[in-house]
Amino acid sequence: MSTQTAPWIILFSPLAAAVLIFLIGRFSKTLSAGLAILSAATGCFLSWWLFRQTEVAPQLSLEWLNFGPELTITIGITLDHLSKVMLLVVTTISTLVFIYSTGYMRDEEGYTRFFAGLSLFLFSMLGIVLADNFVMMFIFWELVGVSSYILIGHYYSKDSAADAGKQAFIVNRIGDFGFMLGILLLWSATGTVAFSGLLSAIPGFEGAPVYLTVACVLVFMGTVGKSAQMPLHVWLPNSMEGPTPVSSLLHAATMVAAGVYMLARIFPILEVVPDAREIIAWVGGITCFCAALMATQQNDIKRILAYSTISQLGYMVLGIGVAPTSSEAMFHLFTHACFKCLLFLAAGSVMIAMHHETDMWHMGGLRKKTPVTMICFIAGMLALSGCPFTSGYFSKDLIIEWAVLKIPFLGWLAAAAAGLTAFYIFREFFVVFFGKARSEHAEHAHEQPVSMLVPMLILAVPALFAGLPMIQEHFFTLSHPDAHAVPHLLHPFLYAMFFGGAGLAALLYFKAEKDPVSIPLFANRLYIDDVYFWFVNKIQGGGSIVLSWADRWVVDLVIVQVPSKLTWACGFALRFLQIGSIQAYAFFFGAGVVGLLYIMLSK
Amino acid sequence: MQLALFWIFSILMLAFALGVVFLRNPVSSAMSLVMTFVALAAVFVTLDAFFIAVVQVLVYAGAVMVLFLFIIMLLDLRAEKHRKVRPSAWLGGGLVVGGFMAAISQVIAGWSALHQTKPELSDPSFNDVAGVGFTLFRDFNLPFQIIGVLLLVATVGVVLLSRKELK
Amino acid sequence: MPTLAHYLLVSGLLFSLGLAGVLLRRNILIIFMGLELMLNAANLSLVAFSRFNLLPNGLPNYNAQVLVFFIITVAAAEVAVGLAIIVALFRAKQTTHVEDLNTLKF
Amino acid sequence: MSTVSPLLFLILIPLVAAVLVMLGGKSRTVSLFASASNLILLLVLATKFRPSEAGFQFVSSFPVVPQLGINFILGADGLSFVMLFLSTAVTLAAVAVARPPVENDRWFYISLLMISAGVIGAFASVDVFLFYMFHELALIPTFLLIGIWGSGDRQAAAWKATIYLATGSFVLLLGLIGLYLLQPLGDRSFDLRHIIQLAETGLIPDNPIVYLLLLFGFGTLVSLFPFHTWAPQAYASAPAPAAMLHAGVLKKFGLYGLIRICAPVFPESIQALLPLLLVLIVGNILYVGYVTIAQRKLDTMLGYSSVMHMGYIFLGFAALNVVSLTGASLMLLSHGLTVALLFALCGEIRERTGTLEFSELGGIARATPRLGLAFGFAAMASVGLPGFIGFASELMVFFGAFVGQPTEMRGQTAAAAEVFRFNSIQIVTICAVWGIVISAIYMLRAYRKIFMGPLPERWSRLPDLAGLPRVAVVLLIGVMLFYGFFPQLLVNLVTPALLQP
Amino acid sequence: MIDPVFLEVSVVVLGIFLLMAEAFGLAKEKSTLAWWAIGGLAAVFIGTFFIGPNSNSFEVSGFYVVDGLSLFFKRFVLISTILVLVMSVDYLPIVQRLVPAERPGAGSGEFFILPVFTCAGLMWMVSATDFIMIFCALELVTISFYIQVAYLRRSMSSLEAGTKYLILGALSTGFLVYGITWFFGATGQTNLVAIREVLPLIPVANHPAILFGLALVLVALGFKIAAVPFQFWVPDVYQGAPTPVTAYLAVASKAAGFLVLIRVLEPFFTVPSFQNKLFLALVLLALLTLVFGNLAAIPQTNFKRLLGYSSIAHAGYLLMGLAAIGDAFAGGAVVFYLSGYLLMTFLAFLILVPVTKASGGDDIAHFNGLARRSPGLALAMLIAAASLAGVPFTVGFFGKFFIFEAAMNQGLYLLVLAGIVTVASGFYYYFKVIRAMYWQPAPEDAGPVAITKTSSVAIFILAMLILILGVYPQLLIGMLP
Repeated sequence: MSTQTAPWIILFSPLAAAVLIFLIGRFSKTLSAGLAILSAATGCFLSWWLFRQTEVAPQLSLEWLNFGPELTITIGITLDHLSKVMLLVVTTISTLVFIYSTGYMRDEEGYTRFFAGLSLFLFSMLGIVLADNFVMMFIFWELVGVSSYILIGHYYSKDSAADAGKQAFIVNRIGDFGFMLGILLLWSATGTVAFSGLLSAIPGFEGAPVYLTVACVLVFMGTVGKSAQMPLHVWLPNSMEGPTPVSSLLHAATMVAAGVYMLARIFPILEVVPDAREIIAWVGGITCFCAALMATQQNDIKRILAYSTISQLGYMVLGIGVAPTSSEAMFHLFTHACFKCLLFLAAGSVMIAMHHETDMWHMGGLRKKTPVTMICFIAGMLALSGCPFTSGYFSKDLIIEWAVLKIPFLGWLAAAAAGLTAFYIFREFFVVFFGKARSEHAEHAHEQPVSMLVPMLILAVPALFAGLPMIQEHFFTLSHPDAHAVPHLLHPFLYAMFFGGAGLAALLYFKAEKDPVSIPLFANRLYIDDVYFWFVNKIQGGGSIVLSWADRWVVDLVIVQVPSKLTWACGFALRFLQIGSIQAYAFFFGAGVVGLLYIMLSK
Repeated sequence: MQLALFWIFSILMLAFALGVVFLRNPVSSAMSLVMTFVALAAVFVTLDAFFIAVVQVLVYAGAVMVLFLFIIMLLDLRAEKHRKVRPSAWLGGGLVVGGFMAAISQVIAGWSALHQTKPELSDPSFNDVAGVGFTLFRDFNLPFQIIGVLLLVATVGVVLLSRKELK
Repeated sequence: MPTLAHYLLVSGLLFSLGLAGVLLRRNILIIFMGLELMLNAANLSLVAFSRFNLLPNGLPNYNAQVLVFFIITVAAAEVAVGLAIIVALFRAKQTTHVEDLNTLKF
Repeated sequence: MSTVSPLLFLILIPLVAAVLVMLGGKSRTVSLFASASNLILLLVLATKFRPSEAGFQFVSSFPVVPQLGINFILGADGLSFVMLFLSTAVTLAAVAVARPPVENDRWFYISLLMISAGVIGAFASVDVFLFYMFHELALIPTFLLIGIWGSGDRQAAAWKATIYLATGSFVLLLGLIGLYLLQPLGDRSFDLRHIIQLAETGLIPDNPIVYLLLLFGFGTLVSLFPFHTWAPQAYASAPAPAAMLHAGVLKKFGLYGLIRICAPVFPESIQALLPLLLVLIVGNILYVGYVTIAQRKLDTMLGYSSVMHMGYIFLGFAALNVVSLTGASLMLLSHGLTVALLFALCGEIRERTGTLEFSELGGIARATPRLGLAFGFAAMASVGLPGFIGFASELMVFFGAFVGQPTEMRGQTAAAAEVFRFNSIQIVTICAVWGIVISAIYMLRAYRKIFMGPLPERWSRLPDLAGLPRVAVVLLIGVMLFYGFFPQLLVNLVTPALLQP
Repeated sequence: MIDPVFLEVSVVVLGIFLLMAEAFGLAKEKSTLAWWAIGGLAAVFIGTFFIGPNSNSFEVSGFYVVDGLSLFFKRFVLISTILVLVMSVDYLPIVQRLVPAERPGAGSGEFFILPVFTCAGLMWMVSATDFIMIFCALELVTISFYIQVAYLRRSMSSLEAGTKYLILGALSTGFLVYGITWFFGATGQTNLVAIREVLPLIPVANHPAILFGLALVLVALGFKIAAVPFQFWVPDVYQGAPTPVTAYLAVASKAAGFLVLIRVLEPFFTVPSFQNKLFLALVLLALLTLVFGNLAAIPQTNFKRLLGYSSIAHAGYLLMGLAAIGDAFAGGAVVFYLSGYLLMTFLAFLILVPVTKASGGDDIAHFNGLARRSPGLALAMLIAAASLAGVPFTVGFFGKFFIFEAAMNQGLYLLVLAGIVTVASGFYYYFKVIRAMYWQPAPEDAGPVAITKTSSVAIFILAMLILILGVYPQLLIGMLP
């Protein structure tokens, strides 16, 4: 095993697994699950092994397209600290989720299809992580999109799931539109798409700030789509239609983080363009706050977590925008992956217990029925809400500190969002686990099998402790702002926010029978979905119908109908000259003679 | 003298031609046509084309006209009833004929060589029957044969076409 | 002395009259007579041309007169065939009016 | 030169098969056998092909009208090989997918074989005139196929397409005559090699009118906006094999011609008239794209989508550099395979349900999972998902088009970076990139409406994809995936042909 | 070696022999006459290949030329006549039904004999180089056609067609004669060879007279070749005449007319002052003919009438080639087009005859479902229609191509532009027949179409020739003079 071959094995073993499951998976459920887990575990093991290697051999790359110096696109590997850490996150969490899935999906239809999809996803995600150039990243970016589409639409017979998958794909495509243009712009300026080449070429481009800013913002559009930033965030809550492991793995822990990872990957370029970073910061900050607001009024346990994810991704993007290195955002990505994945797994566990009921107002009192799940949920909850000394506390506060320093408004906004975070997650906690059982299912809920609990318990550990300095320093080299520069009020404010949020939630929802608060603006997601719905149906749909009509009745009319009908009519009219009367013929004949004579005799 | 003769016969000819075109009774038209042919034969004479003049009278006035009259009688054609005169036809016909005449006059008027008088023949006593005959049988032998075939075909055709329908 | 122009003019008038007969009359027989007039007009011009443009030997160009001879023959044949058709037509339809011949059109 | 080119057999096999069918051979067996052996023959030839050598190989020449420089010249270079592969593969798939009609199946297969012979002949011709003639061989079979065995408003569609295409190809013929007459007197020929050689030495004046004739002639055949209205209707009405062959292969003729003939001969005119072409391309991609979104039936939607995708290829042609032209050429293949697959599946659906209205269908993936899977592959290939050849070619077109035409390539973009102003072709490229969103919208919507959602009772007992059609579908998907993973194989084949024809 | 004059003489002798045979009842079956005629004409056709090189021993040099062109057209005419006779055999039942007869079969023998005389006339016509000769041969042809068109005396449409052809034909004869007169007056010549020689020497004052004569001759020949506006007889006569006669008119008469036109116009193309006027006139005629023929054909529903309009349309293309005569290849293009036109038109008519007999009419609708009734016949018709429309791999395509090539080379862009519309229309109306045959269902209880062996052999040969020449036109081009 060498550092040269290991990444390739990591990358392609899930693909091999996916293909094998596709081909022979239908013979045995166990076999498919086993193949998937085996491939993920191999990746996990090799990732840890790679992480331990300090010396990295130069990486191979395969030629995918080659037009000489003009344009050469390779499939190659970047193996630096960033990708190693990301590999760890992805493979480890994947392995856990895969194991969890064997339990979660045990009674579901499309078992093999599900594992094939998961493996395909893993392959795609690893491709993004390992990509050494923009095009390769784009390729896997798209593949991640399609695997997400497949997995969200797992229950394709359900209208909502089918719609959600479609929406996810299309919204991602809109992001990819910008991404592709960004790649084109960067390439046309530098003649290369390789990250290494770009990094060496960009400093020479400082003279064209606008161009580069536009390019970077366009690339960032890819992040906006994939990491569900405002205004392209709408797909993520809907994607909760997929099976919960999918939500956990793709739509919380890894795939949505790909956008942030990509920004981290091109961070050296972003450093050259402060304007772009400012835009990124604003998008992240606003997303982080607004998504938190929306989360406060959701009733679906997974949707709350989904908005929470959006909000947390907002933090990461904000981190990219304000922090001096990419490590801070990556640190939050890392911790978030652990605790959000955990939270989703716990939610999944609750759902299984509740027979796929997701409205939390039908739950209640589950603390006794599913105690292990509750413990895990608490671990995740604390980390998410930034309870001091949990992982989330370290990573989130670091970003907020930098934000306050760089763009104070966004910093304070993010800090306020932290309070909202505490509020909505505690709200969910209390409603689900406390109070009386509010439905039949809730009364007969029961704890889940070991295959689901073990991964949760394993994840609970990093969720709580991954942020501790002695652990984090193994993974990240973080830069902390000068302690004096940070406003003194900030930390007390953050503590206040945490306790305030949690306390308020306890006050309102501990033993609440139904929601005592109703803010339609938040419940309806700031009406953004409605605006989109209106736009897609009325503007785009209407517009395209008008165009379709125009194609049939204007273009076709002008280009085809009118000339052909005109020709026909001319023919129809002309044949009336052929009137059948000899005298008329003789007259025309004579007229022809006179006409010809006129032509011949005129000067 | 020649001019006078020319004008007399020409005007006669044209007048009868007018009669052909405008008389309502087919028999009158046919009679006018005979007179036109005869007048034309006279004009031929003023051009020293005696043989042609004779042929004109024999063939046209003799044979063709008999045929015409015979058919008119056979079909028992009467004068046209007062069918409505179609102004459009008359206008159109008039325009075409007028245009044609204008074209001819333009050509004639613009062609100065036409205004010479008749040149004298080198041998006024030359027998034009011999001239035509020699030319016809020596130089124009092949067309003459063709005309023969043509007459044969016409004969066959007439026989075929006038076969009586047996009821 | 009449000039060539005179003859040609008369011939042109005769031709035009024939044409007018074709264009204006509705009886096929009369139309046929008009056609004969046109042929005769051509004959007149031909003979006039032959008489006015003498050959180098000082005699009329008899080629033209031979052509006149042919025209007369052809006209006779044409009249024979034509009248036969007209008779056949009359027998079938009891008419010699062109207006009644309009089943084939458009 | 005097030896007979093996390519001749590629043309003769379908023709002989057609004659055999006419004389009473078993139509389906004979057709299948002929198209399969054609594909095998082509693959054998491909092993003999030497991609490293520039120019045409397997050349044979036979004078047809030597006075006018028309010769029966067969030959193939990398690009033609790609197109020949497309033709034979799609033919085989089409014959395999075809359901023999109840009545007159003989003529059905004869028509298919004639179209096949026509396209193969066209792509194997080195003589431009012959190239044109072979293309027209498909005219009458298409007319018959749509008119007799089509569905919906088939007669109107067949009429329209036939007259439209006949008119377009007549304009094209005038363009080719123009091209011929532009050559110096006494040295005129329809031999493509001769024409390009003359163009390189500057002996053919770069005449914009002839270029326009060719553009609109070829353009009509490829459904260039606004001369596209024949296509959706015709493809919607055509029986699946006919639509496969026509949309998949025959339609590519026009673009192949543009790339082959116009690109080397009329670079200046293309440059000068670029704005016009670009406007039409935007029409093809955005306008037709949105029209596609509005469609409520799978067949018309596919028809429009195939019109829309032509816009990308035109874009690749308009940019006129090696990357974009290669992309365009590869897209000929990728779109051909994709659209053939889509129409095949569309036919399979129609065969089962008798309707293609979105509103009447739904959820049938549950009843026919294999069909659903295959359509999923096809839809993804169509929206340009990586892994399929379509993505690679789209990518090349975008990259190639974005730097614009070769003259302004490197230096000007650097300058553009300074002042940051997009040139026209870049703006159109941006529109084209937006096209991938549009195609995702309509393709996924179609998939959603037909295969996803609850399964109505009446569709619950549909038979799944099986037998020969299944093999054909797998074959097509396999080819698309293979070249999607290894596009460089095709690039190596095609680029020499574009650089030095 | 055979003296060329004997070609026509033997045809005439053949005709007279047949007349005698008919009169004396030598042939029991009337169709025997047709076989004799076909045999005789075939012998003459073979004889055309044994023409001695300098065999103008007869005193005919001024009127009669035997060059490659005329020889080619003599063969053309002979083949046409043979095909017409083949068709006539198939058509005989209709003739016998529609001709009044005192005893069975009487009056139908001449239906096979008249074409032989017409053939002789046409053969003279294509060799004629003197206006007098042209006039005589032309009249022989015309008068025999009067008789043939009006042959079916029980059929009103045949009589009506005959009358129309008679009146308008005589009118055009009148113009022809008057035109010749003026020619003669202005040049003193009737011989085209002589005219070509004296033309450059003629004083400018005579030019209007020559142009006047030229215009009238053009009118008369335009009548023969169906050029607009002298085409009015065409659809009516084509529809009304017996089908073989229509085919004969459409092909042989038109071809001979074109050849005469080429011969007559040729001297004038060498003199610039005439050339421009003539060019203008030809372009205008071609334009009108193209547009009228093609457009007016679009709404037609009767196939024979459609072929009439199509004949006008093809005259338009041919005139276009004539207008482009300056191009080195244009003459060849016209001749090639005519030859292709012979093949495809005869093919269409040969199929029309049995179909008319079987379905009782000659509308396009009578072709409905032919593909199911008689697939072979339908395929042949498909080939004919494709060729008439100009689909590649048929001879019609090459014909159009050569014409348009020449026209573009000569810069006749107006005509080329009109060509776009007309070619498209052509596709439309020819494909209507294909549609009827293949798309429409056959009428109930309609069996296969009965057809004589000879006709089917002729159909097969013509269809094959159309395809072969569509693939390898050099075969014919090599034979062109």
